[in-house]
Amino acid sequence: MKRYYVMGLFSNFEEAFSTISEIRQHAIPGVTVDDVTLKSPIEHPEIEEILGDRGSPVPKFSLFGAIFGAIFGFLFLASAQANFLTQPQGGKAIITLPSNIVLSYEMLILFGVLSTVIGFMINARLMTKRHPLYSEKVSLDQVGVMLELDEKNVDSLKELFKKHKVLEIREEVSQ
Amino acid sequence: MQTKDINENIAWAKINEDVLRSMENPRMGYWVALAACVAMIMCAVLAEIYQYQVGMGPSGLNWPHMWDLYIATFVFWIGMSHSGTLLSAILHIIQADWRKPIYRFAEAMTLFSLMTAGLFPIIHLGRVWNMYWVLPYVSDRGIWPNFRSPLVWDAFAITTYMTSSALFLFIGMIPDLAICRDNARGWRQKLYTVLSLGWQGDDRQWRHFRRIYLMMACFLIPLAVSVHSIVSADFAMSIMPGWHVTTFPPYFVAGALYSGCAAIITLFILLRYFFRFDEYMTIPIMEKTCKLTFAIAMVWTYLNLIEFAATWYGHDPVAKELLIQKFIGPHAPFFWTMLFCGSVLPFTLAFEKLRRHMPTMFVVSLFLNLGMWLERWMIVTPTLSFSHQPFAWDIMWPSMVQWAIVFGSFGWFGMLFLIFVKVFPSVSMYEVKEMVFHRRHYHSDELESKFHRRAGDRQSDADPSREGA
Amino acid sequence: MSLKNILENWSHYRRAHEEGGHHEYEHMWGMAIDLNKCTGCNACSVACYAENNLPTVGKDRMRKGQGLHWLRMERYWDEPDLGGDDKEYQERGGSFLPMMCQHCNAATCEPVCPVAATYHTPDGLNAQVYNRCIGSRYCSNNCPYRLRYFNFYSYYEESWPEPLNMQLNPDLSVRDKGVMEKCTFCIQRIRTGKDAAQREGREVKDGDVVTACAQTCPTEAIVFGDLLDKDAQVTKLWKAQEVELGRAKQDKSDGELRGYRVLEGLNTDPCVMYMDRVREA
Amino acid sequence: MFVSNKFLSKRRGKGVGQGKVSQCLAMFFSVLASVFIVAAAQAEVPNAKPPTGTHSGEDVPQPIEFPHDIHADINGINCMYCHTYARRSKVAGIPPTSKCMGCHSIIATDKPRIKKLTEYWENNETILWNKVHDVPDFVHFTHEKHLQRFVFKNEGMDVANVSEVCAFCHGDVKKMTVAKKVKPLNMGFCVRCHEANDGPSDCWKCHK
Repeated sequence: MKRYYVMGLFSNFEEAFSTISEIRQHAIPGVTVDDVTLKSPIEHPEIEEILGDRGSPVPKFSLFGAIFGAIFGFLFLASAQANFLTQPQGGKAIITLPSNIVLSYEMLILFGVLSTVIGFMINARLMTKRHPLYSEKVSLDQVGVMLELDEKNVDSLKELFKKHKVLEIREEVSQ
Repeated sequence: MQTKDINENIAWAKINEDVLRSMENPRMGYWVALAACVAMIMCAVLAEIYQYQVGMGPSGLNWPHMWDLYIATFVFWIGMSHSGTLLSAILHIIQADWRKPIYRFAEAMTLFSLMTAGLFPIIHLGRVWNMYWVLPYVSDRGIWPNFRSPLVWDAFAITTYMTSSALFLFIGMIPDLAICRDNARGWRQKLYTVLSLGWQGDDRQWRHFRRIYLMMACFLIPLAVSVHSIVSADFAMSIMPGWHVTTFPPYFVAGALYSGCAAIITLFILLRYFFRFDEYMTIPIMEKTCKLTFAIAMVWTYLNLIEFAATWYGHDPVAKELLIQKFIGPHAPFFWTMLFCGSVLPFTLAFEKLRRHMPTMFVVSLFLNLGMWLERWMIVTPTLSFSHQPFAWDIMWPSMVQWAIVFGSFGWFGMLFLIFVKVFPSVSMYEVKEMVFHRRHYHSDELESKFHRRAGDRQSDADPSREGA
Repeated sequence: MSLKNILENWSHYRRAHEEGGHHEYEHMWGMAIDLNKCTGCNACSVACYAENNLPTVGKDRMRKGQGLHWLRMERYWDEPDLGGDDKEYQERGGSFLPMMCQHCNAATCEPVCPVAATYHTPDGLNAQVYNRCIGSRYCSNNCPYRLRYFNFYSYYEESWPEPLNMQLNPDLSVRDKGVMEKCTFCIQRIRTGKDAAQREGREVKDGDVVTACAQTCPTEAIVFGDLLDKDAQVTKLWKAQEVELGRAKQDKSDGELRGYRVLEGLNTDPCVMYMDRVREA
Repeated sequence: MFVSNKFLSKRRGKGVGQGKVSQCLAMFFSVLASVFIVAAAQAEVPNAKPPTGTHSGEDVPQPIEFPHDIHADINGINCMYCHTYARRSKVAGIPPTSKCMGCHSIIATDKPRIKKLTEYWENNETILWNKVHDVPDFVHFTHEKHLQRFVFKNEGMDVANVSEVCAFCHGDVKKMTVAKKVKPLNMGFCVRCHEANDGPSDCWKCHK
């Protein structure tokens, strides 16, 4: 089935905001707010009030990475120390807790950070090709509202865009 | 009248334009500066090659001065790196939006001073070619580094900090790299296309971006504190008088933030002047940075005094003797200069007139950093000169080899920074946009007069002489 | 292997160093130095140079403080008991303190080495593995006695030009630049002594091992031996002076007792006992 | 460098002076680069690197190609007949020429190698054998202790079969003509064997 991608570029955030609000109120039957992608030059946390809480699993990655780092760090250090053939040192213990706590803490943070970054890359779909509808104006000062929808809804969507003073409409058909 | 803060109605296109302009092909002055930096590095490289071939002897080290400028400068650069994290991460968490125009170069400074600092423990090794023995790698010889040694902690901490702060800088720069990608061509376009990782400003991307940025900030603050505590452990974990000091971890962290903030002021003024970032790096932001620096300077002073007092009342004869030697011994001129630069000079930051005068601030910030460098030297060397065994009391002055390497480290930092400002946007474009957006939309005039103007602004409205530099 | 080590060692890792830490010592080599007998002749130092392949660095470097003298003769001219400004006391000579590595049981140099080049042997020695050292010099900084020396240059060509290299001790490596080194209580002699005893199928007995300094001392001020051996001369001396390992402070109330260890208060628990010089006040 | 015209801003006409400055700068950078390369090339230091080279199977030329296979394998002579010191000393020892002549004044005197040997003997010359199994100077290795542990105090090990023990480190010398170094003889090699046989793990047992 053919899918249509339509993107409208708005000059400011309020217009894009009210457009999405209308979509949410089912201004166009068959188009829900879940189909909407907002493209903006800056971060708009407010939009989640309309788009709905889509959540972010990135903190889970952080938690996992941190726990893994701490446990792995401690076990790695402890086994390295236990395997170290020349043990006796200044009357100190073989597996010394103070130093291992310090080093496990560093490992906790290192793995936490790495895991967070990996989680971000995966979840934000980075390192993929840009959408063909991407406009360079989004990185400047315009706000894009992109929808993925059926052919029958395209025209009514464009109407809606125009009602909210859209500056430019781009579309793309994919298989 | 209030000195101009960021213009809330500034056109966003102008923000892009101004920042991208700073990355244009450099002028001759830039190349001359770069050449000067490279020349400084060459001094260090030649000195290091000489030292590598002949041994540690030419650096003027002797028994019992096994460490000197190398470790002092190492601590200095590590300290320098802490301000980027402070400005960026802490101010991000407490939602102070004035960080936004100035955090990028501060973070770059963090990374580059870490890259400089990381060189010193390597340079100071007697057998550099075996330095990888410090790393915990599996070898069939069944031997590992000694995890009890604070030097190994250093290796772990610096690696972690360097990785994390590089990622923090990079992640925060992705939306800006996308802007660069959209505006550049040639090799720059290729570079930014790769680096921006296909950023397109989707709500999905922004949503995760917000979370990761917060998470990384949360990771970086304890990391920064732990890194400098670990560096202080190099000294505090020993039993030497003047090193074995319980207050060293907070003292080092305070000193680190202090020298870092002073360096931020220096670079702030330089960038503001050379890139004409007057509209972004505004006087009110400068003032806030100065106030912060002043506060930290006072914390540092307090910890300094408490250290002296603790030594004095602790009544350990060796530590006390060392303290007296610091006050009146051969290192006294440096010691008093350090106290003057570190504790007296920051009072200039408390005066509004001086605070707003860029040339003064430039000079003051350089002196603050001189004081902080001297502080590190005064931690490392007097202890080596005067410790438990009176037979081993000796004074040493660093040789040209050491000076050349320390000198070159500034060139190395300068070179990295110069390259950075021409390849990457040194002001965060998207966050300045956010800042003006939020100020325009969510701050009523009333609130603004409450939070973003200083007390007494209204009365002085008629007085144009209070316009800042 | 590693799991076994973790589980095995965990239970008794916390035992204090005075009990021998977490491992049983085979020997505990120690010294007793009688300062009454020491004349400050420096023969011990010379013997050490000859035995341990120590390079002579030349006047200039020595003055700079780059010399390597594992056993140094410290001279003090200002004993407070004698009155600092008294002209007379100089005529009676200064006091001498032969300082070699104190082989602390709780050595401060050991935990700070990043590559574990310095460690405690089962003989109670504080050993330095030269070819593992990377020259971070942290150990020297953390030694309160300042008894660790660093090879600031490569000395082997200048110090032992042909044919002097033939006098080098083959049982000990010649250290190159960038390596920390220190007194080892002539560990090569200990090794030879132990090997000989093993060959003959007996325990090491007192007098089997003598360090170069103890051997050379014309007044026999230096006594070397195994502190775990009840019959050793050194053990008897320690006992007579009521100095024992694992005690931070010796009882000084008895005026007859002259034994002390340098900087005892730091609780480094050194294995070298000095006996105070007795002089007429 | 940037697409929009604003960012393209070509600098108007380069002055003559500016050209000279950039030439000077180019000169400066290239001089620096060459200095760096020359200096870096100088940075090779003697004794800076730990010994590598395992000489795996490498031939070490000897004054006389001594056939270990004929002596040890075909004629079944015990290793310690010639390498006498192995049982009581650090070094295994190379036999003196007199020991060779003890047999070879009678046996196989017509062979070219033996003629060469006789020549050395008659001219009172030392045969300068080259060391094959050489460990670095900082290693303390005693043949005595290893032979005690694995031969004399090892139940079930017949002294006649000592070559099996020798082969741990020297390879199967019985099958070689001139001895080759076939085992790495690095620290890992030693440590693995010490671990397997409960050898000492104290650094100073082997280092000096």
